[in-house]
Amino acid sequence: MDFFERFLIPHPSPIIYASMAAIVLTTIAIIVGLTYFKKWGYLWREWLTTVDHKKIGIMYLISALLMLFRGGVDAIMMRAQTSMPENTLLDAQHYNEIFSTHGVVMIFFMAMGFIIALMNFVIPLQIGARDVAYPRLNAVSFWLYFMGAMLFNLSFVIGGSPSSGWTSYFPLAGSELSPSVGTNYYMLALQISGLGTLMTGINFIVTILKMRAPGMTLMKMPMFTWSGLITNIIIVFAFPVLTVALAMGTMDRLFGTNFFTTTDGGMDMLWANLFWVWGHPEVYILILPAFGIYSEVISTFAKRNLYGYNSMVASMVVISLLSFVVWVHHFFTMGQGAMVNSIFSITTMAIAIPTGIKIFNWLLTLWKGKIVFTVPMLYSLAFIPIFTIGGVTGVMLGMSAADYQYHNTMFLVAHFHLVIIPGVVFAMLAGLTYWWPKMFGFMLNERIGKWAFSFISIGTCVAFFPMFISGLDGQARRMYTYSESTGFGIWNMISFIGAIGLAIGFILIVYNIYYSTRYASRDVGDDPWDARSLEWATHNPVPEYNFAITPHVNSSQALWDSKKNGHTLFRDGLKEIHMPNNSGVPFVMSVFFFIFGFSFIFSMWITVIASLIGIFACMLHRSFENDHGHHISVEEIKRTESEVRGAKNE
Amino acid sequence: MKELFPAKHVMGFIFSLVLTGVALSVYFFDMSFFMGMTILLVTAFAQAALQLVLFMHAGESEDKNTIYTSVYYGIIIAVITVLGTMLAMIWGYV
Amino acid sequence: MLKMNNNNTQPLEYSTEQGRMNILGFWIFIGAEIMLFGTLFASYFTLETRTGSGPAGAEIFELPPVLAETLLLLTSSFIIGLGIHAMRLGRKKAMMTFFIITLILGAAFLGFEIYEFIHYVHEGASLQTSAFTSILLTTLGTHGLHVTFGLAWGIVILIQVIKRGLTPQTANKSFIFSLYWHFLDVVWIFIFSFIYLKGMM
Amino acid sequence: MKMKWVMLASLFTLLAVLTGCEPLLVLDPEGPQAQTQANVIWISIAIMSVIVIVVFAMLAYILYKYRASKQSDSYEPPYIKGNVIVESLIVGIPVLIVIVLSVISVQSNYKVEATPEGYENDEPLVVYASSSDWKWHFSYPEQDIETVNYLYVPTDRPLEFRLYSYGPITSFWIPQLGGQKYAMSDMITTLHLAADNAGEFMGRNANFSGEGFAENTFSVEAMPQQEFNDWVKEVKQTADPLTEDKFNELLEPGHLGQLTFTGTHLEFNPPPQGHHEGHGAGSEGEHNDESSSEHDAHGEHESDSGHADETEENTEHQH
Repeated sequence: MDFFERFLIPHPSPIIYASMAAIVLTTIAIIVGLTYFKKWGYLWREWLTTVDHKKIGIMYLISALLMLFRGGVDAIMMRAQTSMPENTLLDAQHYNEIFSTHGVVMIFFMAMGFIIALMNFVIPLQIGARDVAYPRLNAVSFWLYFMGAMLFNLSFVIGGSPSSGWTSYFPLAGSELSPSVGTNYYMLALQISGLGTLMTGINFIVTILKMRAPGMTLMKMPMFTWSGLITNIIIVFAFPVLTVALAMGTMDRLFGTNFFTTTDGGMDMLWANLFWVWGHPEVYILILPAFGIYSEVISTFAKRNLYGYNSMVASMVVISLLSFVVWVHHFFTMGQGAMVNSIFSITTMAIAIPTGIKIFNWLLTLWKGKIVFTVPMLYSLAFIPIFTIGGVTGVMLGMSAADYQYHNTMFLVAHFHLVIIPGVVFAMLAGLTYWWPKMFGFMLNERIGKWAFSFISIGTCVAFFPMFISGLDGQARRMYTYSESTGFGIWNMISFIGAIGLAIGFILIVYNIYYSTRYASRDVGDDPWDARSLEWATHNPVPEYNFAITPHVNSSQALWDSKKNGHTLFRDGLKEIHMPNNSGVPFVMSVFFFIFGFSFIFSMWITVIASLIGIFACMLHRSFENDHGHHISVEEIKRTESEVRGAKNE
Repeated sequence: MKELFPAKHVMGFIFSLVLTGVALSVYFFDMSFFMGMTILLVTAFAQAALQLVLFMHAGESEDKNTIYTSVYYGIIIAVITVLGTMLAMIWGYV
Repeated sequence: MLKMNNNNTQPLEYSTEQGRMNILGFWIFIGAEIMLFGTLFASYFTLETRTGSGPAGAEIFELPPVLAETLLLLTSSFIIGLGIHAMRLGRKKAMMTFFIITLILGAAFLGFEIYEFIHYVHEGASLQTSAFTSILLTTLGTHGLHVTFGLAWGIVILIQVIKRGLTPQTANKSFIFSLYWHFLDVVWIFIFSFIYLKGMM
Repeated sequence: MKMKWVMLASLFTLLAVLTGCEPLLVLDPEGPQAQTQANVIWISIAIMSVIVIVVFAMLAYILYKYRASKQSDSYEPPYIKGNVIVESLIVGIPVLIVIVLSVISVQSNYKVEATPEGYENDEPLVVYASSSDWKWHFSYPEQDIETVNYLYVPTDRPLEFRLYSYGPITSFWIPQLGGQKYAMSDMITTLHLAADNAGEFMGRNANFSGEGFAENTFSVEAMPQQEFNDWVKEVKQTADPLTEDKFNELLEPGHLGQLTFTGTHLEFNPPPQGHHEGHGAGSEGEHNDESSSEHDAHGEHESDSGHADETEENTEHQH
């Protein structure tokens, strides 16, 4: 029985039993549903084996939305627990698990999933490519990310969740002080999905550098593609650090090494150091694509070209370098002395300069424009003031002497939420609404969208502004409870109300998706927003090969030029198109990775070795496989093109 | 047979052996830490450059700018990481 | 340096668009690997003197096996360079011979490294002894795992060259494998200089 | 449009509260270090408010002026690539602001890391503050007494806290006296504080350290030197001596009330030596008077056994 005991949850509660039941029931429902509607073949052929960047993008999107709700439920529970002093909704252990998983899920599986979803769907279209450079690798990336996410969420029902914060500082996260398997889940799940992210990084750098349409020089790329390029460069150079740190952490926990222990020379702060060497660039990995989305959206709905294109690009390049030289500001209070703190304080504040340039460039893009307040535009416009507040408080945190007072307090929590929510979540919602017609061929309802926007933007302010105050009043973060005499109660109650507002906003978005899927018109044309870049030059829905004829580009807003200035995008005749074949290997390989991760977490070495053999067998299969893809004939392209047009004429 | 051993490669190999020999001097001769580290840094980076340009053909393709950028970027960030870590973990306290 | 502005003079491994992308992608992967080993070095330098109750580097390092490993890897890197040269001349047999020699040298390197590890454990410097030994063996082990993976990869590629001859695909794979092998040599040079020689200085 | 007003309103509420009648702990300093930090915070709030107001005003004006509903259908927004003067302004002004802030930041860094201003000539009172799950032990080597979870300090002396931890990283924080610093198990960190006025202050561990983190607080009372001396005298007469067994018992995870002992644990369970082990050369002269290697071994042994107890207790604790 010993063998099975390890799979039990250490602190079960009714909530956990209920979720276990819910998960089992959902799984059964999905399986029964798929069988009943005979969709297994469809699922396998069209989704599980696909290498099409658009479908992979949509799968990322669905996973990210699911994770948004998982992390969101965590958030609501946290805010509910702290809404009143001495509240007993959750005990300390549960609260600790919830804020740990909230951070991990939101950063790694929601935000990363979301940005990669949009990059996957949009970038190849924006540069006029047929697919990414390595379509098969792209599928592997997605499935690794997905399996990592599933593995992490499994901790909720099998073996117990991590409870030492999303940063997992040692020695607290070490095997002595965190004996449950929770932190093993953290280490392995992030390792697996991190591997996927690294591959995405390489894939998109090559895609952007090598597969652009003729005429699209680097300085004629749309801004979202530029932000994608810079983001992926940061990914490629930052994620290996996480890989090493996680490997060392895993070895400390499972193999008794002494990297971060408190005995035999181990150094706990080295974990913090390595974590943030990756962690600070990660912040920019999340926010740069958002900057790209805002550039597209603001320019589209202000009906103006993007102001200061060159300085926009330059500022991102500077950010990509600076993001690697500021990490020590996450532990100014470690005692490393005034000199080190001064150096990193200055580099930290220096990042505000390129970021400020971008804010002013957006304002100048709006200037003399013809501003239409659509839902994506509303998110972009609300982003500017809220992000400015989040940003300037970041500069305040960068002043290390004062940081001694802000560190580890709710002030910090307020700061990074006011950066990440407008900087990532608003951008993703803007991008989702903006590109939705391209993805699914219909628009999301504007009225419901505006309601959702109001709840989300006001909710964000109401939820996080009070934290500045309670932080300055001495409320440390991650406290599951506090006494009445502290006076934190009122601020936390306001936060809770704001969090409810956010929750209503997100529910409205789901309702909007449901409503629009049922009732929205399918006749939206190829370019419903009157936009500027290439993705709107192809049909709705986008055919498998993206563009029947490869477009020729003359500026960063090629479609706009073709609409207004008589530029011809499509000059060549139809030619046969070469496309990659689908493959089930990426999915199978990721299943092996999942088994590998799971068995590693529970130290079941036989299955670890077996799954490793499986992984290598998949790689071997790929190496020996002679797969040159397939060709789509001119007749077939003609048929597809006329069908798409025909559908529109109905 | 001779065409299989291009002079440039052979010279490069000999040069890398020489560099290894020079690096070994820090073991055989008594010298200051600073001096030793200088020798090691110079020989190690020279060896790396040799491999990169001569054996790895970094500069031969149409993408050589990207390749060099990627390698330099990696080296710069790696050096920053090493020095920054030392600064924060060790040097800052002294 | 070879000039190759048009496809006719381009070596086989660059002859397809996918091939060119694969090579570029692998270079970017090497950028990531630089960062991976950079992180290991950063950790090594931080933990180098934190020996706890275990031995310090100077007490356990031995020059002869380390020197042998260095020479083996340097030579193998030279030989695989010759292999690629032969491949570009279209001399499949010579290329395969060079690749086989490379792999043999690589296996010998691994042999020495395994000996070295056994020696360390014997001296009371196992993975669990102290922060220093943990990071030492992890850094060396990461490189060693790369070499092991390289051996398996090299064999797979050799089989493909035997079965399919020198096609754009096999040439491309062989060239990428040579990049990987050279890179491992570069990493070893840094390990040799900044772990062993610095430690024994 | 609605949004902006909500945000402006929230900002003003924030400012109103910050300047309001009930001061927030961090902005209600009772010592020179907290004063320095509060000054930096106020200066940065002021400068940042200017930036925020400029951005808000520009945004509000542009949105109002250039909204589509106000423009004629035939209006075609112009193509504007960029302008060197405008772009140098939007680079130049932030650069200037960052330079100003950097100067302030560097100056204040050195201030908070040194003996507090105005106390340079006084001999500091050294207090070893060590954390264990989930409490604080304060050892006064000069007075040879030790307290748990409360701290009495004199007002007219600089305070030098030497921080370390038996277990996870913690952060020692008394908001009204000055910002925090980490306490770690393998090194000592030093925090310089001083209390200008008598009074009772909140102190806590600010760094998440596991299950009992929320209640990991202590109270601080600053009093004139004379009162402090009286208290020490009283402790010496009434409190029990701290034995090694007793201390090991105290180290076990859990919460304790306020305790007082004579003697300190420093004698039988010395703190980690210097800064990071092996790199403490510079600090060795500063902190130790004993030979470090012998003590290292001893200390390690002690904390080892302490640790074993802790883990045992930990598993028991979690049933």
